[in-house]
Amino acid sequence: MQRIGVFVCHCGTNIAATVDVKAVAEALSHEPGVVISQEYQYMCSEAGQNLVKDAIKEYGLTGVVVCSCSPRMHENTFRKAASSAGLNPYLVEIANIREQCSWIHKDIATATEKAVILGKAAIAKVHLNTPLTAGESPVAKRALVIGGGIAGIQTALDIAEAGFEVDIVEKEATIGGKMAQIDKTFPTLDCAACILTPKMVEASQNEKITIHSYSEVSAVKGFVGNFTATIKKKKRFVDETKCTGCGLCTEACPMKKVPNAFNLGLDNRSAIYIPFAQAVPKVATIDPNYCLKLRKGDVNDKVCGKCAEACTVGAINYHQQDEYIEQKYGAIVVATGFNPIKLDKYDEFAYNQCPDVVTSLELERLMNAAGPNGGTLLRPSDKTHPHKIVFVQCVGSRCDDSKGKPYCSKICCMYTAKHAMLIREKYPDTEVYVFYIDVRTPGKNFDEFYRRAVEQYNVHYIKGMVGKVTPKADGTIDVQASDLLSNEQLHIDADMVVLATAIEPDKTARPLATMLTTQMDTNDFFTEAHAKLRPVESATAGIFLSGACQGPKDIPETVAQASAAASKAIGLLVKDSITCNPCVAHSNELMCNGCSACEKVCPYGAITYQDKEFRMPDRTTAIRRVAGVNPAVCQGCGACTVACPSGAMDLNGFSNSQIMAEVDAICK
Amino acid sequence: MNNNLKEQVIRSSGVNVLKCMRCGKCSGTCPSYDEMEYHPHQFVYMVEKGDIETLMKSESIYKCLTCFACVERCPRNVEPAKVVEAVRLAAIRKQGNNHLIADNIPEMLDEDLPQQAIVTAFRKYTK
Amino acid sequence: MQVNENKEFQPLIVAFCCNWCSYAGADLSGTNRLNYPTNVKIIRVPCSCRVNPMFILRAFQKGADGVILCGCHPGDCHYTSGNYFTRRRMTLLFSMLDFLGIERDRTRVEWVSAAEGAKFAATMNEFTEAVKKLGPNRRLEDLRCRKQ
Amino acid sequence: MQEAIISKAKQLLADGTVNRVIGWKKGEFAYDITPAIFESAEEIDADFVYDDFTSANVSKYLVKESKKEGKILAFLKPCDTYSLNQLTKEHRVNRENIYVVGIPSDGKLDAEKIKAKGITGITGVEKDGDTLKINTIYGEETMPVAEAMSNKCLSCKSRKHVTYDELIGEDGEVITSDRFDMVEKLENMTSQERYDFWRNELSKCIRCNACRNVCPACTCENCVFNNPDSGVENKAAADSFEENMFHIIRAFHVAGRCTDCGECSRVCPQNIPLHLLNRKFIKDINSLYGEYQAGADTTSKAPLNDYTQDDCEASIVHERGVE
Repeated sequence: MQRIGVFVCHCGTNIAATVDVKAVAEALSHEPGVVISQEYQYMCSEAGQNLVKDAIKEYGLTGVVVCSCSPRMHENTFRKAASSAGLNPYLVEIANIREQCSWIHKDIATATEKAVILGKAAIAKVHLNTPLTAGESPVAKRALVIGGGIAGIQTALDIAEAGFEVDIVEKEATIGGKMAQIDKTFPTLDCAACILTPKMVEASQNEKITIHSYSEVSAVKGFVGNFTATIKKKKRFVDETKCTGCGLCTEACPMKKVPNAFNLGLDNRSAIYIPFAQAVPKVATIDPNYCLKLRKGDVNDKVCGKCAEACTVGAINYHQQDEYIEQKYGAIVVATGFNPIKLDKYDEFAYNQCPDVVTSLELERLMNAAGPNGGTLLRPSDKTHPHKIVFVQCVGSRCDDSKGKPYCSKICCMYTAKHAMLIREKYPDTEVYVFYIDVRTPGKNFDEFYRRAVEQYNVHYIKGMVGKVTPKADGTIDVQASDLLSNEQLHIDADMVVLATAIEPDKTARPLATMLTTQMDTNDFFTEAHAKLRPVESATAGIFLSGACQGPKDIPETVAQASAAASKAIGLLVKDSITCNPCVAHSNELMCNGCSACEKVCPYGAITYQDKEFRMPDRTTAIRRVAGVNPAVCQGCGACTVACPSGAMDLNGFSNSQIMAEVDAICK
Repeated sequence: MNNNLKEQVIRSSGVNVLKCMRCGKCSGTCPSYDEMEYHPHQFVYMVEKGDIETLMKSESIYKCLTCFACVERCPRNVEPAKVVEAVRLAAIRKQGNNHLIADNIPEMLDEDLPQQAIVTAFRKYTK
Repeated sequence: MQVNENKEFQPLIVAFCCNWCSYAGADLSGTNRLNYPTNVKIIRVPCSCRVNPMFILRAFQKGADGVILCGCHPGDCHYTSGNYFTRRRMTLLFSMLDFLGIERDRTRVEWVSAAEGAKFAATMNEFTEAVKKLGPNRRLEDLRCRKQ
Repeated sequence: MQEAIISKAKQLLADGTVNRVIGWKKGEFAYDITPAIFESAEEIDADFVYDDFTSANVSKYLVKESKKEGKILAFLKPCDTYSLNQLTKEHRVNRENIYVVGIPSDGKLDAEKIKAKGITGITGVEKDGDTLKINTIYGEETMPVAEAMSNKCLSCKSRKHVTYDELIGEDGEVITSDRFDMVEKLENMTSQERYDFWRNELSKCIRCNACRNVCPACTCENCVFNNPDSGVENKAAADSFEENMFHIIRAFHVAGRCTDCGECSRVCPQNIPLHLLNRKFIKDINSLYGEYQAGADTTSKAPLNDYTQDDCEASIVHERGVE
């Protein structure tokens, strides 16, 4: 038999002025199971709490109903009080008679009547409450960072700094990402390599950080604090532990006509390569699509083998295979970054027809000292100095068509101003035109930077869009555009055209999101748990977001988010175990159909199936597929309980029968 | 400002002028730009403002080649050429003349010719 | 509920509110002292997607005259996607009730954020008025549950 | 057709492909054909029937049968294959244990419709073009085939088998049907008219549960209406609300999963047009969330377990034309 205590709070006059609290306490004292019904000035005060505690002990209460302010206010207070008096905290229910009764109603009679009904509903519910225990789940003290760009590096460094092991998984042969390809950074114009490469070295030298370059995450299982990831180390045909990065092999390699991916194909490299001088790890990799030996298919053939001959440490291994590593992690940070979109669909900009029409990232390489021209800006077609350069903004950004992206890529306005300024600084004889729709420069020192380009460097900013780019026989490029402010159509004979290409999330992001059961928007950017208040967490516990995988970002924003993601991950890793919310779903295996409806609506991937043997009513045994909920992953939304046709899924703390009881009590 | 005309133009063109982000790519791409008093982007903007009569009076509506370059390249799918065509239609309707002579149609037909081009040509030149 | 000719009909309205947005929104309208009728009784659920159509039918069975379901705005769900499922489920359920000849205005879904105390109160006022106009729920009630 | 099916059944039993066959046998009368399991050629020769009255969809029986030892052979009409596919998708049957032979169906007859013409003592029927010859103990009668066709076949949606291991005869196509006409007619009534229509229909309900028991989507291990903890358990129709509640919940539970096989209405002893409730959901789903045919495949997400960010709001119901 239930023994329920009811405690009605006056909240000074907050409740008592509009609700006759004595009458409420009196009315509720006649409800079934109620053994004591009291009212008091301030239930949340120490004296008030003691009233509850004493009653629990004295009457041996099995349930407590507090008629007071919103449960969002003091539910925890009363749960703790109950707990300290030896009653399971989840046997406490709150009837909200302040925010949802006394404060909104004026008539004492009707407000009191409503307060009694709310109290009855809480009593009806508490009859069905069951003691719940918050489970604990251990935390693996290791973090996985997916992506080794500036976002991943910064996150890894911060986590390692806090004393935790971190693994970086990078799909390319070196970490560094897009920032390594950038020449200078806005708005300070310092060299990207000068600030990035020390961080790369720091990461490689940090004992807590393990870098898996040329690797991919191939599977992730588990849940917060307890993920298991499988990392595929792709075969690079070079033993990482032996290679010293001396570069003798790259010189020896006879196959020198491989498009250099690091320089975006603007020059060539050898089939065995180190992406760039400061690569981390500085280890050679053989590109099997170009290597004369590997391309043949039979490595035992006596073809070439020059790199193995040149290597003084015997690091070359033509027989190397993909390697799989399985590792446990407590937290995962996604930092998969971005790429410029493909421009195949934009015929009007002649990107595929004319080598002198380049993307902004290609321009970075063309201007970089380690780039194809050693830092001198030359036209890719004839290696002459360009005297007139046209920049086109918003190529593929802010589009509402099938070709481009609907969002603003955010970084283009600033890097174009940077490019324009750098060119005017280095080559004052070069005229620079920028066609823009809007110049967007929110950010510290950003607008000042753009104004300097106009005022100090005399860059011609023209409001209007380029309509057509036509390469001409004399090697120049006709740029046809509108100047909206002077209301005329312009034709500019340019030597080079630079397209501020929209950026999009890396292609690896979507399969990864599926693996991690995190959510993505329609543009394949990862969705944060809350747009305003939880911007670096994914909705899936234990998965954090860093950098441009969550949305277009410049370097300072990326680094800020990287550190924020790191601190969230650290906050998780410092715990030995995490307390789980006990109000989670559970499946009644006897009723479960195994139909997978619940699994399909679970936003957290908390539901899994297994085949279990059951004794059937006719005394035979049968194998049935039944759902199980992982309480550490479930967040207790209840979507599954409604998707379940048989009613096998139910939610602790908000069970079907509890809510029905409330409905009944209110409608009685 | 003539709301009736504006509605008519918007309805007959099927264009949502509010999608325009004023980038001017249509005008940047237009081969008849210099012939036109009002340019493609202005058509869109003026229709949005409801200033249709000015456009109807302008020669510009007959200068558009209906080459659809602006439709092809508009990043916002606004389709300015359809707006121009709709204004042209509004002007022709107002003149109360029916330039379509049914008897002439069969000769003009050609499998490869887009139907819109025939209709446009009639509206423009048969007077 | 008996309709007394001397007294205005007072409908019974059950409001299911999700804990994170709408329940907080209801609290806010209380904090701001924004009045709405006592007819409305709120039941707290973790997410609007916890509301089983059976709860709504049960409320009607037991004598509720209107049922309103409040959740976070689409896209703002605390559990990221719960209210999207709610939206589909309730659209279909309400459409079915309409198909069976149950008055449409007895059911409603409204998205109320934790900041929209004023919207919560306004919605409840409006909804109560609409249900009041319809009169008592006769078409979907269980006569055995009627108050004597 | 019956000969071809029988010989196929015997062949597959003989070569060991299957150890059981689910088919049909005669009941009390010539027209009440009932599903049955056969384990030998002798049993098949004795009882197996496939004729114009063979309507019953056997896919639901496979929930239990496919979990038993050995493979079972099932003969499925096009509409039945949708049910089986849906059950496969929901992991309710073990598809590997089922050998499906798709059989064509040109529409089944409804004995009630024949009897309504005053024709009784039916011993057999024969289709002759558009005319139906009916043998009765009182002699031969005729009537147009179309008038004897069962309702579910009159609004047939597909003659295509969506899953099979083997086919007898040619496969058909998905066809356009007028199956939503009646739903639309009801939608265009006033709220009061709809209420009156359904009160009239649903008040006939005797809560025999036949609709639930025959429904291939209703295969729950423990139905909510049998579960004392569900809060909706009830056995008999005691009040107008009971029938409403039962049929609304049942329709909602199968929404997005109902293949529109029409069995619920076929078996209803009170002739309540229960399929209209399911079709209303199907029609709504098609118009609000895009065309969806449950059972057409085994991979797509059911509409109620799916969403898009720009789904319509529930208020769309309030904005619709007729009140």
